[in-house]
Amino acid sequence: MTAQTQVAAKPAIELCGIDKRFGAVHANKNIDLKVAKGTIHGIVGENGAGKSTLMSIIYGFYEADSGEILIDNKVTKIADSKTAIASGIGMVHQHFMLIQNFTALENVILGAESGVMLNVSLDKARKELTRLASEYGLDVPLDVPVEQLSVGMQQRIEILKALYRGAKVLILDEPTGVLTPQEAEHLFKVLEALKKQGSTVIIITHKLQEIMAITDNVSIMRRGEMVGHVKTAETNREQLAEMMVGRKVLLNVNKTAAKPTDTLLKVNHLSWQDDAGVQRLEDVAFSVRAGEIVGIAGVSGNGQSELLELLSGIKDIQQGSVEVAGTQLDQDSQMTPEQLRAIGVAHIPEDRHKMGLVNSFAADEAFILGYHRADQYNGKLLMDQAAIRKDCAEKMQKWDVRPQDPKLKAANFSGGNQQKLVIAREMEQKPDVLLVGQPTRGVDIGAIESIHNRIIEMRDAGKAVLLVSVELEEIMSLADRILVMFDGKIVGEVPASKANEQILGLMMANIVPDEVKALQQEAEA
Amino acid sequence: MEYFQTVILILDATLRVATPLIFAALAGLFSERSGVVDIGLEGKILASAFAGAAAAYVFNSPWMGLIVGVLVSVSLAMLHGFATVTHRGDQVVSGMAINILAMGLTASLGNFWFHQGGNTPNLVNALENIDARFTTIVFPFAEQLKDVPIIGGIYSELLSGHFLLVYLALAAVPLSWFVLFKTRFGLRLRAVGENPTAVDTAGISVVGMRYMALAICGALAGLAGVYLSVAVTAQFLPNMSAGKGYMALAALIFGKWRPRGALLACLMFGILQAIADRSQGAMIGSVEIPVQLIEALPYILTVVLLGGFIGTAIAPKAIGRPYVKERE
Amino acid sequence: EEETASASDSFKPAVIYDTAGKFDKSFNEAVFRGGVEQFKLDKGVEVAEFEPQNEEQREQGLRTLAQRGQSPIVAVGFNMQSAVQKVAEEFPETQFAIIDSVVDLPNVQSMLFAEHEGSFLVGALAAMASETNKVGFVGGMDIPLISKFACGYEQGAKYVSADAEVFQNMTGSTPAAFGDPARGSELAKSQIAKGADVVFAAAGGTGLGVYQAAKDEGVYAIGVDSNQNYIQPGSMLTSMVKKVGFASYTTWAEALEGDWQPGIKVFDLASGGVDYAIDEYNESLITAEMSSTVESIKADIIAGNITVHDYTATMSCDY
Amino acid sequence: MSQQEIPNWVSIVIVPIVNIILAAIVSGFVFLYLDINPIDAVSTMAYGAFGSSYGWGYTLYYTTSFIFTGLAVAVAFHGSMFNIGGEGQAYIGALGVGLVCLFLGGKVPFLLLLPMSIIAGGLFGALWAFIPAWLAANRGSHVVITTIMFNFIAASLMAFLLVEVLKPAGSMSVETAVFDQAAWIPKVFEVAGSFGIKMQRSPLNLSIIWALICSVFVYIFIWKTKWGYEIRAMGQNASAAEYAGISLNKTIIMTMLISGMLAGFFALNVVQGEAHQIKLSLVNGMGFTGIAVALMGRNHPVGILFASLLFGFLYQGGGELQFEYGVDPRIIVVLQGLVILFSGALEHMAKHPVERAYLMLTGKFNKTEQEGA
Ligand SMILES: Nc1ncnc2c1ncn2[C@@H]1O[C@H](COP(=O)(O)OP(=O)(O)OP(=O)(O)O)[C@@H](O)[C@H]1O
Ligand SMILES: Nc1ncnc2c1ncn2[C@@H]1O[C@H](COP(=O)(O)OP(=O)(O)OP(=O)(O)O)[C@@H](O)[C@H]1O
Ligand SMILES: [Mg+2]
Ligand SMILES: [Mg+2]
Repeated sequence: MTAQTQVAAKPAIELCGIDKRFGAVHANKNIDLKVAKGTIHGIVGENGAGKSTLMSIIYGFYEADSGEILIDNKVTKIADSKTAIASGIGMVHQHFMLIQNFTALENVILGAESGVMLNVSLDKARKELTRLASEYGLDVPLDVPVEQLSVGMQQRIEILKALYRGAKVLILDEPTGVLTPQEAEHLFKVLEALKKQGSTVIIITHKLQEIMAITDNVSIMRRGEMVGHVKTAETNREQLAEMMVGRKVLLNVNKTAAKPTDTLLKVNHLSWQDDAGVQRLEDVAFSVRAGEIVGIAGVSGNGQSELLELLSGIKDIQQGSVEVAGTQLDQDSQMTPEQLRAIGVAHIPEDRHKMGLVNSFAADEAFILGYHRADQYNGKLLMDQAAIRKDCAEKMQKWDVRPQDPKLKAANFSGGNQQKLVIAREMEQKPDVLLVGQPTRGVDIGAIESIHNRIIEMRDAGKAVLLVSVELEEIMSLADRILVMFDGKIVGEVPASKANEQILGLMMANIVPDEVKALQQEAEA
Repeated sequence: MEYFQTVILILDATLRVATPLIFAALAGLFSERSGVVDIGLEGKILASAFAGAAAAYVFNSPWMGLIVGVLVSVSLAMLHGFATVTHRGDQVVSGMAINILAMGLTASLGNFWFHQGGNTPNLVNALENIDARFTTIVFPFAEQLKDVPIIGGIYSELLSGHFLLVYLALAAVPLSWFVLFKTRFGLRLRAVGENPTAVDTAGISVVGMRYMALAICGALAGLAGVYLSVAVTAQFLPNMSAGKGYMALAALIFGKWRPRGALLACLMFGILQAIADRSQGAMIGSVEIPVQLIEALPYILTVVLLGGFIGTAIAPKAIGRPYVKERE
Repeated sequence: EEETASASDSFKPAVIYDTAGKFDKSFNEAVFRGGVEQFKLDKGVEVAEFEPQNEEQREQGLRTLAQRGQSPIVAVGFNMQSAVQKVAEEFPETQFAIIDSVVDLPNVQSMLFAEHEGSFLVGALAAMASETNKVGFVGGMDIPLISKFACGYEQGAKYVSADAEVFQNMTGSTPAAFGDPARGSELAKSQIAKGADVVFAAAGGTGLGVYQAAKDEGVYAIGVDSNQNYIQPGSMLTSMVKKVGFASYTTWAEALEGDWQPGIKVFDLASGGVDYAIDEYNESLITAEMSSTVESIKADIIAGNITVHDYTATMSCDY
Repeated sequence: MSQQEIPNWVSIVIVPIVNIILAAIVSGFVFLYLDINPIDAVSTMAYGAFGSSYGWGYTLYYTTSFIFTGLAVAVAFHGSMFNIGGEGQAYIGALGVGLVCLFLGGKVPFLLLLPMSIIAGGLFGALWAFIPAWLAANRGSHVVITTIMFNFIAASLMAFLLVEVLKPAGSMSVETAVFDQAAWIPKVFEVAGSFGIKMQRSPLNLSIIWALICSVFVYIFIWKTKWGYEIRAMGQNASAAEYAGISLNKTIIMTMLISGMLAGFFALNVVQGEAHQIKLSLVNGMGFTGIAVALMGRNHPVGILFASLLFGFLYQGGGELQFEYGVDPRIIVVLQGLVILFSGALEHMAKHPVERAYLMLTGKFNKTEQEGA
């Protein structure tokens, strides 16, 4: 590491030779890092590069196999989170560390109680939180179980947790992945305020424009190694992307104009309530034609998941109807996911771990999930394992899934390769309608490029594609038309050519800008 | 009046029958709220019943029985912790192992020590000058008020005249509620059963919390066992727990992992048992109800209620899963 | 290495207990104390013992004993019936004896007891001792054998006091009912609450709970099978002894003498096979009047002046 | 320490053996405390269980029972359901087998009766699993609790049927009449005898062949058919299974039915093969032991075969201890408990040291791993 000289100010945290293995995975290789006091320090790197691991080591969640951590120039042994907290480090994890059925107040005091009796701690925290809220604009409802709050609110609670414990160094692991652009902006204001007060912030993000916007310095990780440190002012997105992946990356998707034909998917007045009686979808209506990609934007949790699950037959239709590939579905004539697959509806689920794969299955078993009853994979009584393996091996080669071993456990593939496996499975069945949820979530830039190209290919082959994504950039670059969902309703539609982050961001917060209203009136007329 | 008397007697019996269930259900509550399934309640009850009776006999003191019984039960709980918390073993398997171990050890050691086929000697034995059984507590004026209508029945019959442990079980319910929901310890314990990773990142030791929860669980289950042998029967008999640990688990789930709910479920089982004990030869029309049906009633009712009325109880989220930080 | 099953020159008696084990303080223990120990004391012969732990082991134990050349083998309890039936057929040279059940084979002696007669006596004592004219019976497992106790007890009580009330409860319908003292205690308490002041338990280990409850509530209890008066001195009115130990002893002794006979042998009041127990623990509880009445009843039964209805004869207690 | 570096046989063969050795060592201390020389005890047990055709017969007879109950638990495990109800399902299965043998024994040729009793045993066992399964599928009830309750209910029901309905009039013990001899499953010693091979009498009967067939069936069903695929998918990841169009309700019920069926087959061995009558509490904890068997056998039929043999050895060898030493036979229950504790609950305890030892012996051990462990 030669670029260490760039850090001029006194370091708040310094890492020397941090090394960490998880079994065979060498997650962090001899990492050095200096984070200057009072700065915002970005860390970027492709998926699985070891960023979260490194931060978790600073926070004492994992213990490094070797290496040293210096806090304020003093070697500090951080054996557990308790020591880290005592050393003034706070962390907002990629997956929130909240007790879902506790209130914000309870979550904040957990581990930082001021005595044996709870009410004493709660009263004290209530006062302190009220102060912090006004100081940083971090208002949250204090007495509602956090499971009832939006992710944005939950994140504020996480930040409050750290501040309540007196954090001087705040680590944020992919904080904006789940936020609306407006919420993200608010977050950045909070971070700026913290910086002004002399706190240090370390932020991990995949969104290079955010790095450019708020950080002072950036460190780049690749495959467990620290490959560079740069001053933000002296770099650009292309250079960062190249350092992350190790080769040049096209950040923009090339595609021709859509040539839509027949309507293959039509959704009429679809409404749906969950078991708890919450209205998850309300009067949703739209259609997708062959040869076009319709994107659905929105903060996650606004009904997109339910919509996909209804369209793919996982959930039962309660109200309204769906016409898909010439078949009418409603309350009285439902289809199972299996039947829908048979009529040409494929579904790439939002969460590959939760739905797309069975982690303990071998790759070839995972590769037939949902198609396991198909004739091509079955003999008279038993499954045709040779055929399954052969097909999987072929498709792995075609889609460049690495390692190309159909018998490797699904869990042992990296995220990007798991996603490729799922996408290969669904696209290779030649569907007419393709439902796609978060196709590149947690997937690194290299893989994103190829996945995007495949989706465009599907469109150009005359398929109807419905794309749900929380990544505005992804939606804008792939979709031909964009619908925005908020609270189970479609807020409005914008042609991709007219869309920008500003407009979509407002609509994601349920505000329809005048220009969109005008567009809609135009379309109706 | 006759009718009232019958009701009082049934309720009186209900308290006696429900006491070990209440202790055991609360024991399970602490363990499961911390995320550790405890199917080994049965074994802990059995082991502490044995150890309690043996110690009470040897030291000729019910209190020594109580102490030793509880200690043995706590040790088994620690063994459960060692297997499931430290070594991340399967919690159900560990519980089963403890149940089977307790069954075998109590009988073998009992036979080896006392040569009575696994029984301990009787704790009340004028010949050997042994009187190591708990005595019942009679409230002041219970005798005098006995014949006063209503009040006499309730005060002298229903409330007075139970073993100390019966009152302790009833007191343990609000106490457990207080500990779980009003103290720092309780907050952390509930948190660890919901999301141990979050607790870990909050600087609290997951392992430590779970061990503490298990210790409390062991102590409470120990009281259930001691109640059976040192108070009720004044002797240990092999297998005397007779499924109470499992019933307590059912009560816990019924009660949706809450102290009051568990109490009510235990009382319900108790009342069913008390009625069953008293309704042999009961008739429906001219057909005698088979005793076996009456016996099976608590179990049938459990199934019916579980399936029909209480819906899905929401378990602590992290229950049953060992806390693993680093995947291997 | 296969051992022959013939009764060899060396005399090798054996016993196989019921699953309750030899220290159940009642039935099996009576065989142990009155049979095995006594036999060794008197004849200096060791009796091989086996305690099966489960259903398979009944038969397995029996077969192993037979295979090792043990004979005669006493099987304790009606639960052994089918095992004896099978194994006795396999080893026609070996002598078997079964308590409480009949196995009709040329090498099996079936030892039955007139439990109804003994129960009649303790029923009479119970009714005499009762001040409330209400007495209770707590049975173990709900089977005809236990009903035989209950029915004899009821007859005895009503014989002394025609309007006596007899409460009856069975603990359960599985063998576990013989080992559930907590339940026994509850049942006794419910009977005592209804006014019973003497409770007879024919319930194996469950009885211990009954005796404890009786003691706690200050009423009398009656023991069963063995003399159980010592268990709660002062509150045990008497015990209905069923001399299974004596019966086992007789079988071995007969075989030793060489005059062992197969077939049914009934141990009744007349032969001293069943009786009520008087010893230092309860002599103060039985008044002279009670004693003379019960003795005359006993004489009447033996003489045939009183016939006690046997439940198992009609499978009902209609007398 | 990853799978790549440690060969499979270490965790499949060596670790379980180490676990059993640990259990044996602790058992040794228990024996010593009880004044029994552990070496003598082990040799007595080994001789008793394997020293003669008699010992083998009993050992394999118990093994047969454990194969059925172990497979039952394992199938449910693959669907991530914990069926503790093997006890009750086996008991009710005995009713099915028993009814067929009682009413058709002697009236129908054995070769026709056998399939009927197999079907009846399986069907009755499956039926007893059905209500807990249905409740789990449709009402979300906890299978562990409902199956435990169903064990109790089965005990009461069987007691009622035996006492009130099936017991021959006048008979004292609570059991049915003995089946017609034509309904008995032939004993192995008889069959061997007819081929001129002399074997001592033991309860081992031809149902062991059915147990082996069932093992093969379970292997093929779970790993080679689409139904097994669906069960495993559901067991590993229920929402992925739903996504794949697998009906969870149907799969839960199917899994439990098969599990109950296997438990029901238990009766072929114990009732039709040996007791020849239905008796009270004839299952006697073997359903519970099936859980241990399945766990030790890692829910794989081959593992279950070995685990069943181990428990068969414990049962039979333990019985012999009593004959030789007059030991309280319940010591065997202690041994069982220790085996379950060490090879089930504490399975990970030995795993790391064994793997480290392996690495050290093969020279792959290096400093980083030592620190990383
Ligand atoms: N607890 C763990 N046990 C085993 N392996 C782990 C664990 N956590 C992470 N890994 C592995 O370590 C490597 C680095 O993971 P890490 O989560 O640090 O990556 P990341 O850079 O944060 O990626 P992402 O962008 O997806 O958040 C990956 O290969 C991952 O599979
Ligand atoms: N949890 C795990 N357990 C075992 N092996 C793992 C685990 N996570 C990752 N691996 C292995 O380590 C390798 C490296 O993982 P990593 O996530 O860094 O992949 P990658 O090379 O960055 O791939 P991609 O570019 O597709 O993300 C993977 O290919 C996989 O075989
Ligand atoms: Mg990667
Ligand atoms: Mg990360």
